[in-house]
Amino acid sequence: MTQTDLAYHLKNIQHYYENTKVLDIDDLKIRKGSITGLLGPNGSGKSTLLKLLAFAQKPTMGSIFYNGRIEFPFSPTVRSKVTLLTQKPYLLKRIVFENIAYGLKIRKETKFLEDQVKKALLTVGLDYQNFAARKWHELSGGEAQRVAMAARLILKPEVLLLDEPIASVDTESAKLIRKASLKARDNWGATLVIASHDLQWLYSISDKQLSIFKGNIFSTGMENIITGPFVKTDEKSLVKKLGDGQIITLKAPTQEVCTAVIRKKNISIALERQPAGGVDNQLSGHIISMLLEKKNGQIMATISINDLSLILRLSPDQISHLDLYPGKKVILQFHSNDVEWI
Amino acid sequence: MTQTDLAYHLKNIQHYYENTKVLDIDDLKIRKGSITGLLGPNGSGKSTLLKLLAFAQKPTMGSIFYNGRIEFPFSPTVRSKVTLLTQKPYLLKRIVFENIAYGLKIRKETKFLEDQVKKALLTVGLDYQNFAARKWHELSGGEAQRVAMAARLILKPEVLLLDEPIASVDTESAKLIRKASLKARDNWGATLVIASHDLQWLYSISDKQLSIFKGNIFSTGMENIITGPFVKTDEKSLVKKLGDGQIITLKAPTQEVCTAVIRKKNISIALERQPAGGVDNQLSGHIISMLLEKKNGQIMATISINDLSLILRLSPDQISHLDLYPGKKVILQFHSNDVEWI
Amino acid sequence: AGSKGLMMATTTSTDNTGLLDYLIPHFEKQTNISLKWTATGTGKALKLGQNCDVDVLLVHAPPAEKKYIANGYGKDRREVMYNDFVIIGPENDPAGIKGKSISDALSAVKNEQAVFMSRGDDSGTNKKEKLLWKNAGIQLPDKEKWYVQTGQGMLATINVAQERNGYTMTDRGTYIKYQSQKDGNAPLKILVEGDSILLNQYSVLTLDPKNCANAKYDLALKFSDWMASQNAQNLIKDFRLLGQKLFIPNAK
Amino acid sequence: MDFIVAGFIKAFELLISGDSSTWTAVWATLKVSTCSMLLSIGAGLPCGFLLGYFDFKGKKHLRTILDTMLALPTVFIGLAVYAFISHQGPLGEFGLLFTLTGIAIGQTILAFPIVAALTASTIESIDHDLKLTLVTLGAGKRNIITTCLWEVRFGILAAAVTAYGRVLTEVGISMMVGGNIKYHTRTITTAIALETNKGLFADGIALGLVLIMIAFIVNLSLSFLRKQ
Amino acid sequence: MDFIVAGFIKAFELLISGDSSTWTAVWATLKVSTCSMLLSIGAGLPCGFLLGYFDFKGKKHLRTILDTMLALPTVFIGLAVYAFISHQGPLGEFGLLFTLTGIAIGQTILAFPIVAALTASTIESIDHDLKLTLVTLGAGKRNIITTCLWEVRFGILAAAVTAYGRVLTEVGISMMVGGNIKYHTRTITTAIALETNKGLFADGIALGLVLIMIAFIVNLSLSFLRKQ
Ligand SMILES: Nc1ncnc2c1ncn2[C@@H]1O[C@H](COP(=O)(O)OP(=O)(O)OP(=O)(O)O)[C@@H](O)[C@H]1O
Ligand SMILES: Nc1ncnc2c1ncn2[C@@H]1O[C@H](COP(=O)(O)OP(=O)(O)OP(=O)(O)O)[C@@H](O)[C@H]1O
Ligand SMILES: [Mg+2]
Ligand SMILES: [Mg+2]
Repeated sequence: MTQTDLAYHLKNIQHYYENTKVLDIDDLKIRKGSITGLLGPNGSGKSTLLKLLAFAQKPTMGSIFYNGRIEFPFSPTVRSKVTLLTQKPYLLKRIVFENIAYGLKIRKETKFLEDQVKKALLTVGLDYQNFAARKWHELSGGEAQRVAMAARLILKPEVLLLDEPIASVDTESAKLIRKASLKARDNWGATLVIASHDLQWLYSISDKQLSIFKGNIFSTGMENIITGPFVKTDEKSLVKKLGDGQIITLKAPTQEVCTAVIRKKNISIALERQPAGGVDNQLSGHIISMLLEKKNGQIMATISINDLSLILRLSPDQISHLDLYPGKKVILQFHSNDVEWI
Repeated sequence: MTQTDLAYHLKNIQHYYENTKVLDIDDLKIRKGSITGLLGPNGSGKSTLLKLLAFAQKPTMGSIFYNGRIEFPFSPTVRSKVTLLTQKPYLLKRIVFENIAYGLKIRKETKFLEDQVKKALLTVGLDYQNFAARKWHELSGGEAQRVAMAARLILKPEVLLLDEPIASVDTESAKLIRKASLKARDNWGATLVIASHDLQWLYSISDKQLSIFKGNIFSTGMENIITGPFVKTDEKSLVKKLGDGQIITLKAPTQEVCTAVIRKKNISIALERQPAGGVDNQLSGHIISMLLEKKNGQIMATISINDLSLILRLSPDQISHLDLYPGKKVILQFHSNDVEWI
Repeated sequence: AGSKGLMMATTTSTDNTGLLDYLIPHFEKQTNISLKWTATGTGKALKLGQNCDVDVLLVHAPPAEKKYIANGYGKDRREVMYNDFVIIGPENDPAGIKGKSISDALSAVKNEQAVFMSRGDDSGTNKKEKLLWKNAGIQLPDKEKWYVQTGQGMLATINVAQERNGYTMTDRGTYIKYQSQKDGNAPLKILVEGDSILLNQYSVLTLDPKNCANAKYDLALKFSDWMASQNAQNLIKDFRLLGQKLFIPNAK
Repeated sequence: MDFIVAGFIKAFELLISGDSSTWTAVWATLKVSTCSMLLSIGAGLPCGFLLGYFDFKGKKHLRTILDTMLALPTVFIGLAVYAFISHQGPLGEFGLLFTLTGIAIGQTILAFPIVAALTASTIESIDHDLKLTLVTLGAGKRNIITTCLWEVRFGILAAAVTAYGRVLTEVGISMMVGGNIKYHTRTITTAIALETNKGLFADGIALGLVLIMIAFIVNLSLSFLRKQ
Repeated sequence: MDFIVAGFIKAFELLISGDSSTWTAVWATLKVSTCSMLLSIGAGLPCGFLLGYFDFKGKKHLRTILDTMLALPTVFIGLAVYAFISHQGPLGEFGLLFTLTGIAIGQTILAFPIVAALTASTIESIDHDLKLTLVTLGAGKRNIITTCLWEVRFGILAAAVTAYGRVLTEVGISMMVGGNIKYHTRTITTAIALETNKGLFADGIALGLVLIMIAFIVNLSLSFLRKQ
C-alpha cells in the first residue's frame, strides 16, 4: 500500500471532550476506494471519529493526512470533497427538493438540478412526485433519514462518511442504501466509512471492518468483547461467572485493565464437550442467528451463552456437517491464552 | 377476550395529514399486559399509530377506547398512565438526572428519587456515577436514546409505547431494553406496543405482531409485500418481472390497487423445482439469514430472490432435512391464488 | 447653519402660538431669504447659538441674553416685542391672592402652603418666576411639598396645575390657548396681572461672527432689521390668537 | 464634543456627591421600571406562549396586531393613559395621574407587546418533538407552559432585556403621565430631557451615563444566569 | 376622554384632506426609518451572528455590553450624535445637523443593539446538528451565515420588527439631531410631541394613529412572509 493509495492517514490522534479522552488512535490508514465498516458499542467513539474524518472538528491532538497532506476544517481542498451523513440528520427548514439540492447549490453546480434531485431521490427509494415538494417536517422518521442520505449522494463526494445510515430505515431501503454506497465506490471511486449497529448489513457492504471500543481501534473487525466484573483466582488467571453457573477462565492481564477480547478465529464450535485437556474454556449455548456474509459465502453465527453473545464465522460445510440451525445447542471452545486485554 | 381484558380498542380510526390519509384502521384490539410488535416499511404509519395510542394526537376520525372508555388527549385518566418513547427522543436542556426525573417530578412522586433514577439508568446499561450529571448534549446517539428510554421506564406506566427503541442502540443495550420491557409487563402488568425495523429483536420480545402497510393493519404479523409495477397478461392475472428474468404470476385484483401480500404460511421451500402443475410460482433464490424465534423455537428465514426478499418460517426439522444454511440456493413455491391485494 | 437660508433657534412660545407660521412667510417673500427654525427651550436655543449650529435667535430671557453677549457669543440684541405674564389659579382661590400684588400673592401662597406649579426648567418663564420669589423676599421653596416643579412646557404645567388645583405663573399667550381649549370655561382663572415686572420681553439676537464665522451674520442682521421694521411690527400687532392680541410690538 | 467629557466627570460627581435630585430620580426610575417589568412579564409571557405554541385561526392576525403594537409611540400611550386617569377620565377618582403608579401602567402597556411578541417568536422556534415529549411524559398544561419557557430561557431573557431597555429609556409616558415632577415623578429620562432643553448638555450626558450604569449593573447580574 | 374620539376623527381628516405638513412628516418618517433599518440590519445581523454562533473568550462580556446598549436613552444618543455633527464637532463640516441623514445615523445606533442582541439570541438557539450538517455539506463561511440566518428567519423577522417599532416611535434623536423643523425634519413623532406640547391632544392622538397605521401596513406586508 503506497502513500498515494491512501485516502486517510491518522497519526497519534487523541480527542477529548472537556477532560475525558474519547478517542485514541495511534495509526490508522484508509485506502482510496475502500469501504470501511465501523463497529462498536454506544459511546465507543464512532461518531467522533467520523466527525474528525469529515474535518468537521479538529482532533485535540495529532494529525490527519488526507490524500497525503495534513488537512484542517474548512480547508478548501477537503471542504467540498468529504461529506458526512450525521447520526441525527438535520433537515433544513425547506422543502425536500431544496434540502437535496442545497449542496449542489452552494457548489454552484446547478445544471440539470431537477434531474439530479429526481435521481438522488430514486436511489433512496423515494418518488419525486410525492416527496420533492414536501416540507421538512412532513416526513416519517425513515423518510427523513433517506432524504438526508440523498442530499449526500447527490454530491458525488470523494469521501462519503455515513453515521448509522440505516438506523430507522426499512429493510428495502437499507438494501437501496447499500446499493447506492457500492455504486458510489464503483462509479466514481468514492471512499466510504460507515458506522452501523446492524452487523449483517455492515458486513454485506464493507471490505474491511474496524472495531472500536472505548476509543481504541481493532483493525480486524467485529470481535467478541467480554466485560467485567472478573474474579481473580490465582496469580495467572481471572474468571468471569455467568448467570447460569458457567465459568470463563482467562489469562490474567499484565496491566490494570478491565475488558477482554476473544477473536472470532480463536473460537471453535462443537456439539459435544471435549474431554479435559486442550482448550480450557468450553461453554454451552445455542445459536440465535446465522447470517450470510455476501463477500465470501461464509456464515456469521451469533451464539447466546446465558447473557453473553459470541460471534464466530462458520463455513457452509461446517454447518452441514454439524447440522447447525438457529436454536441448536452447541459448545464453544477457546483457550484462555488467546484472550487479549484492552 | 372480554371487554375488560382490553387495554385499547380502536374503532373506525382514520387519520389524515392535511389531505392525505395515512392511517385507516377499522377495528383493533390490544389486550392488557400484551406486547405487540409493530412492523412496516418507512412511512407506513407506525409512528402515527403510536402517537394516537399515546393520546398525543387526536385521530381525524374514529374513537379510541382505553380501558373500555373513549379517551382524549389530556384526559386525566390516561395522562399519567400512558407513555411513549418517541422516534426522535428529545432531551430537555438539563442534565441527565433531571431528564429522567422529570416525569416523576411532574407527578409529584419524588420519594427516593435518586435511587429510582439510579435504577432506571442501570436498566438501560448506563452507570449513575458517569452519566447522571452530564448535560443533555454530552451524550452519544445511543446513550441519548437510552436516557430517553430510562425516562419512560422510571414512570412504571400502564402502557409503554416504544417507537424504534433500539434504532441507534448497540446489541448489548438492545438486550437490556428487551429485558426491561418484559419486566415491565411481568412486574406491573404493563401493556406494550413496540415499533421496530429489527425483526429478530421484535420477534424475540413480542407476543403478537401487527404488520402495517400504507396505514392498513394486518394482524398476522410480518408478511411478504410485493410492490408494483405489475404487467397485465390476461383478464385473470398480473405478472411482476424481476431483474434476473424470473416472473411472478399473481391473480388479478378485483379493485384498483397496487400492492400484493403473500402470507408466510402460503409459501413453501424446496431444493428443486417441482414439475409443472400444482403451484404456479417457483422462484429460485438463496437464503441470506436465519433467525431464531425465541417464543416457539421456529426459525425465520429471509430468502433473497434477485432484488426481492421473502420471509418464511421454518422448523428445525425442515432445516436439517433440506440441509439449509445461509447462502444455500433454494426454490420458493406459492400459488397465485393465495395472493391478497391491498 | 445650512448652505442656503437662515437657521433660527427660538423658544417654544413663539412657535406654539403660531406667530412664526404667520410671520415668516412675509419675511421670506419680502427679503427672498428662506428661514427655518427649531423651537426649543431658551437654554437650549442659546446653546445651539453658542455652538454655531444656528444663525440667529429669537428668545425671551433678557438677563441671560445680556450675559450671552458679554460672554462673546451674541452680538446685537434687538428688542422686538413683548407680552406679559399672569398668575393663574383655581376659581375658589384657596390662598386668597386675587387682586394682590405679586409679592403679597406669593407670600400668601407660601403661608397657606397652597400648591404652586413651577416649570422648573430654567426657561425664560421659569427665570422670571424665580425672580418674583426673590423679589418677594422668599427663598426659592425648592423642596417644599406644595411647590411642584414640573420640568415641562407651559401648557403641560398649566394642565398639571389644573389637575392638582394649584396656582402657576404663565405667559398670557399660553393661557389664552389653554382657555380656548376649555371652550372658555377653564377651571383656572387669571388672579394676578398687570405689574410691570410681569412684562415678557422678546429679542432677536445675532451671533458674534468672532465666535461663529460660519453663521450668516449679514442675513441674521437683515432678519433682525426686518423684525424691527414698521411692516413687521404691524404684522405682530395684528396677530391674534382666538381673537385676542398676544404680542405687543416694541422695537425701538 | 467637550460636553461629553464634562458629562463623564459630572456623572461621577452626581453619584458621589449624593445629589438628592439625582438619587430620587434613580430611585423613581428603578421603582417604576421594576414594577412595569414585572407586570409586563406576568402578562406577556403567558400571552406570548399561547400565541407561539398553539395553532389557531386568526393567529397570524393577532401576531400582526401585536407587532403593530410594538410601534405604539410613547407619547400616544401617555396620552391614552392620561385620558383614563386624568380627573375627568373614567379612572380619575383613583388619583393615579402624576404618580409613579400611573407611569408604571403606561410602561406596562409599552413593554407588554415586546415581551409577548418576542416570547411568541421564541416559543415558535421550539422543536415539535419537545411538545410531543412533554405530552407523552404526562405533563399537564401548566407543566407544558413552564417547561417550554424554561427550555427557551435564553430567548425569554433576551425578550425581557429588550423590554427593559425600552422601559428604562422611555420619556413620553413618564412625561405625560408622571408630569416630571421634581422629587416625585421625575425619572432619569425626563430629567435628561429637561437638562437638555435647558441647554445643559453635559448634565444630560451625565444623567444618561447614570442610566446606562443602572442598565449595566442589571445586565451584569443577569449575565450570570446565562451559561457561557 | 373625548380627545381620543376626536383624535380618531382627526386622523382620517388629516390623511384624506392631504394635509401637507402631515404628509411631509409621514414621508420624512418613512425615509428616515427605512434608512436606519437598512443600516442597522446590515450591521446588526452579521454582528449578532458572530456573537451567537461562535464561542470565544469574552463573548459573555460582549453580550452584556450589547444588552446594556439596549438601554441607551434616545436623548443621550441624540446628544452624542449632536456632539459629533454639530458645527464644532469633528464631523461638523458635513452639515448633517438638522437633516434626515443625521437622524438616520442616530436611529441606526438605536436599532443596532436590538437587531444584534436578538439575532445573537436567536442564532444561539440553533441546533448544533445544523452547524454540523452545513459543514459536512461543504458550506463555506458565507453559506453558513446565510443559511443559519435563513433557518431562524422568523426570529430575525421578530428582531427586525422590534427594532422597527423602536425606530418608528423614537423622539429624542429626531428632536435633538433633526430639530423638528417643519417641512424638513419634522417626523410624525416630533410632530406628536409638538402638538401635545401645544395642548392639542386630539392632534397628538391623530398623528399617533397615523404612525400606527404605517406600522400596521408594514407588518401586514411582513406577515405574508410568515407562514401560518
Ligand atoms: N407532519 C406530517 N405532514 C404530512 N405528512 C406526514 C407528516 N408526518 C408523517 N407524514 C406522512 O405520514 C405517513 C406515515 O408516517 P409515520 O411517521 O407514521 O410513518 P412510520 O411508519 O413511523 O415510518 P418510519 O418507519 O419511517 O418511522 C408517511 O407517509 C409520512 O410521509
Ligand atoms: N459533547 C460531548 N461532551 C462530552 N462527552 C461527549 C460529547 N459527545 C460525546 N461524548 C462522549 O464521547 C464518547 C464517544 O461518543 P460518540 O458519539 O463518538 O460515540 P458513538 O460511538 O458514536 O456512540 P453511538 O453508537 O451511541 O452513536 C461517549 O462516551 C460520549 O458519552
Ligand atoms: Mg454515534
Ligand atoms: Mg416512525
